[in-house]
Amino acid sequence: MTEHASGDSQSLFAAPPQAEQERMIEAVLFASADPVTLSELEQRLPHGCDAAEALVTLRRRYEGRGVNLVKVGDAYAFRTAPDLGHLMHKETVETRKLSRAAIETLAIVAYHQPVTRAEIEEIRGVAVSRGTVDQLIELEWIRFGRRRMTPGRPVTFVVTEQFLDHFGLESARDLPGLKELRAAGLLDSRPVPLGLSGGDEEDEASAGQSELFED
Amino acid sequence: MTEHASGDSQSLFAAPPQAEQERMIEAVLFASADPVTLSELEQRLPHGCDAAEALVTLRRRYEGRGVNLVKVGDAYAFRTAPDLGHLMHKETVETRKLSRAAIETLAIVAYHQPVTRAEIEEIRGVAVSRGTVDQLIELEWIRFGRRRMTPGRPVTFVVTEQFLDHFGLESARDLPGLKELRAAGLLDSRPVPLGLSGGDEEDEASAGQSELFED
Amino acid sequence: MADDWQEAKSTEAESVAARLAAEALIIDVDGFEGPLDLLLTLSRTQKVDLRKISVRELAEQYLIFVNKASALRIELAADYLVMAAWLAYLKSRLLLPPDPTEDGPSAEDLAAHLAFQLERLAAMREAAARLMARDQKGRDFFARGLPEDVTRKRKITYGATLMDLMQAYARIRTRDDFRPFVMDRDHVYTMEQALDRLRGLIGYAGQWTDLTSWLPQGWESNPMRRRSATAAHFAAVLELTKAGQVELRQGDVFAPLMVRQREGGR
Repeated sequence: MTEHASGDSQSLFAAPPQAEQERMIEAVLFASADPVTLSELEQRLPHGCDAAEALVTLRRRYEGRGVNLVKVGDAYAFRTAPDLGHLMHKETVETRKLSRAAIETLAIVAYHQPVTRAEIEEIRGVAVSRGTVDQLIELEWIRFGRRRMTPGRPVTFVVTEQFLDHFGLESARDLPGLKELRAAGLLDSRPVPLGLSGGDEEDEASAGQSELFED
Repeated sequence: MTEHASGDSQSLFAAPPQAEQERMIEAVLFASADPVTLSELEQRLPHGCDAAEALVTLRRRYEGRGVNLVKVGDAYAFRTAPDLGHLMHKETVETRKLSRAAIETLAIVAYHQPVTRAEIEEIRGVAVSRGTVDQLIELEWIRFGRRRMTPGRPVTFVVTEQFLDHFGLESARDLPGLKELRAAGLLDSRPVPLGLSGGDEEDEASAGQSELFED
Repeated sequence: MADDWQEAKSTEAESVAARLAAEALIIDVDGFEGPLDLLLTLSRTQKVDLRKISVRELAEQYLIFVNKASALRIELAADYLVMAAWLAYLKSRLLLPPDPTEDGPSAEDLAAHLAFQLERLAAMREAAARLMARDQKGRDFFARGLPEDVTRKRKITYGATLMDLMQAYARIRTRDDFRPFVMDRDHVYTMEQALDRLRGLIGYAGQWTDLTSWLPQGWESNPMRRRSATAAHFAAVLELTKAGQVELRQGDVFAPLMVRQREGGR
């Protein structure tokens, strides 16, 4: 009974009708260049709004249009339809060319996350230069994740929301070919047989990427 | 990337259908940083498009929505519906960099928590002004922790949930250690002006978090 | 006989082909990102599914490559040589019948793991290519070009990034790294210092004098200081000899260095 009290003052005014909620979300998302999280949306909308529901209808409304409503992690944003990219060369930002090492490292982090530096090196068979990791952190495509609970407690890397946003992914689960790779056992972390060169240490018993994608 | 091939080949023969033209204009206006004039639109659209006509229908389509297609001088742009302007307040928050003293103090709290003011001063080698600590508390990035069970029972500082949230950390333990900072190239070898040095009374006695990060 | 000849000819042709392939690879040696990358490229010449690859054959190809590189005097990085040594070992173990008394993974396990590593690397390459081929923001699709700021309600928040935080911490901690470095200089006697000092002293060296007797006070006993001062003075004396101001003499290897002012030297 008492819990209602706090909400009462606002709920004197009923939540706006569904169509109005849609308009509001449309306006907020349109105005922002970055994805807006669901919780932020709800903070900005009047009390009592159900942003999640309005988002569903809004998303459907923009299907097939020149601008689409996309989901990025827990956030939402309007983006131009990918097939119209050719009209936009004026807006194209010349991005720094990534080295092959950087691209591969990025892919390994994305597909194997959370992943330690030693594991990245094990997969690529060469040392990962600090510049490479630096560059990916600077681009805000990868960040530090939880420490691995193994000897040395190595730090791990995971991909960010900005990464998802940049590559138009709703979540890391939607990475291309992820299912097939996992089915083929290529995302397992197999223990290195003793006596094998290369892999330094600390890469046993990794909890593994799977926990992120499983459920 | 791939789909537009069909659009291109179409443009060799006939202008895209009206609905497609609308999509294109929608995308161009959305992505452009400035209002786009009619002639500019026509240059960017495939040959044979009637931008003026498509604009009329597009404008009608957005009537009453959260964003409207408006004419600015002789150019066109999407703008938030005037009645929803109040939702846009949050977009205008100005972010300033923290002062060097504040960021250093924050870093010491994060890495050494729980840490007393005297310990912070020892590590930084300079007095910590009241304003600095107050600012960090006001930002809700640090808060008072348990009192230290030493003479004087000094109060300690720890970082908050909001801090973890802001910096995208799951726990303060996930902060990279010195070794990793060095590997990431963050321990640059720029000497610090003399006179700032904090004497050699290292504070290793503090049972803080530091041992976690020391290599 | 004919069969033998036939066989010899075909293996010769094979080895020629292998050699040519190896040479082509060597030209490209800078293009490889480490031994695993090279192995992956080599494995492509087997034209089989990576799961069916012959690790023995692959080891052979790799060793040919490394030999070729050394014959052409191309310096390979150490990890290529480590891999070569390991593959030679693996190859020999694959040829021998398994030793039941030996602990640890069998040669087949090791070979299987190598094949797995190659397959995984190839898979990640492909995944990376597919990732980069996706529609990308700022290239294929676009964010709002004109984020709106309608009412300018100024609210100041203070922001900092994780980078700022880590850099700040790094800055504080490196301060400590630098102090000992400055202290180290206490034990370093520079050649400039020695030169200055000797210029003032050579006037007194009419006789042959042992260089070590010229070391400054406080620099003779502590071994670190002594070494540094000796080196500095030796270098300074060479400098002065070159300038024709002193003469230098040493009776034997490791014998004391004798110094004397040169007659008529300026």
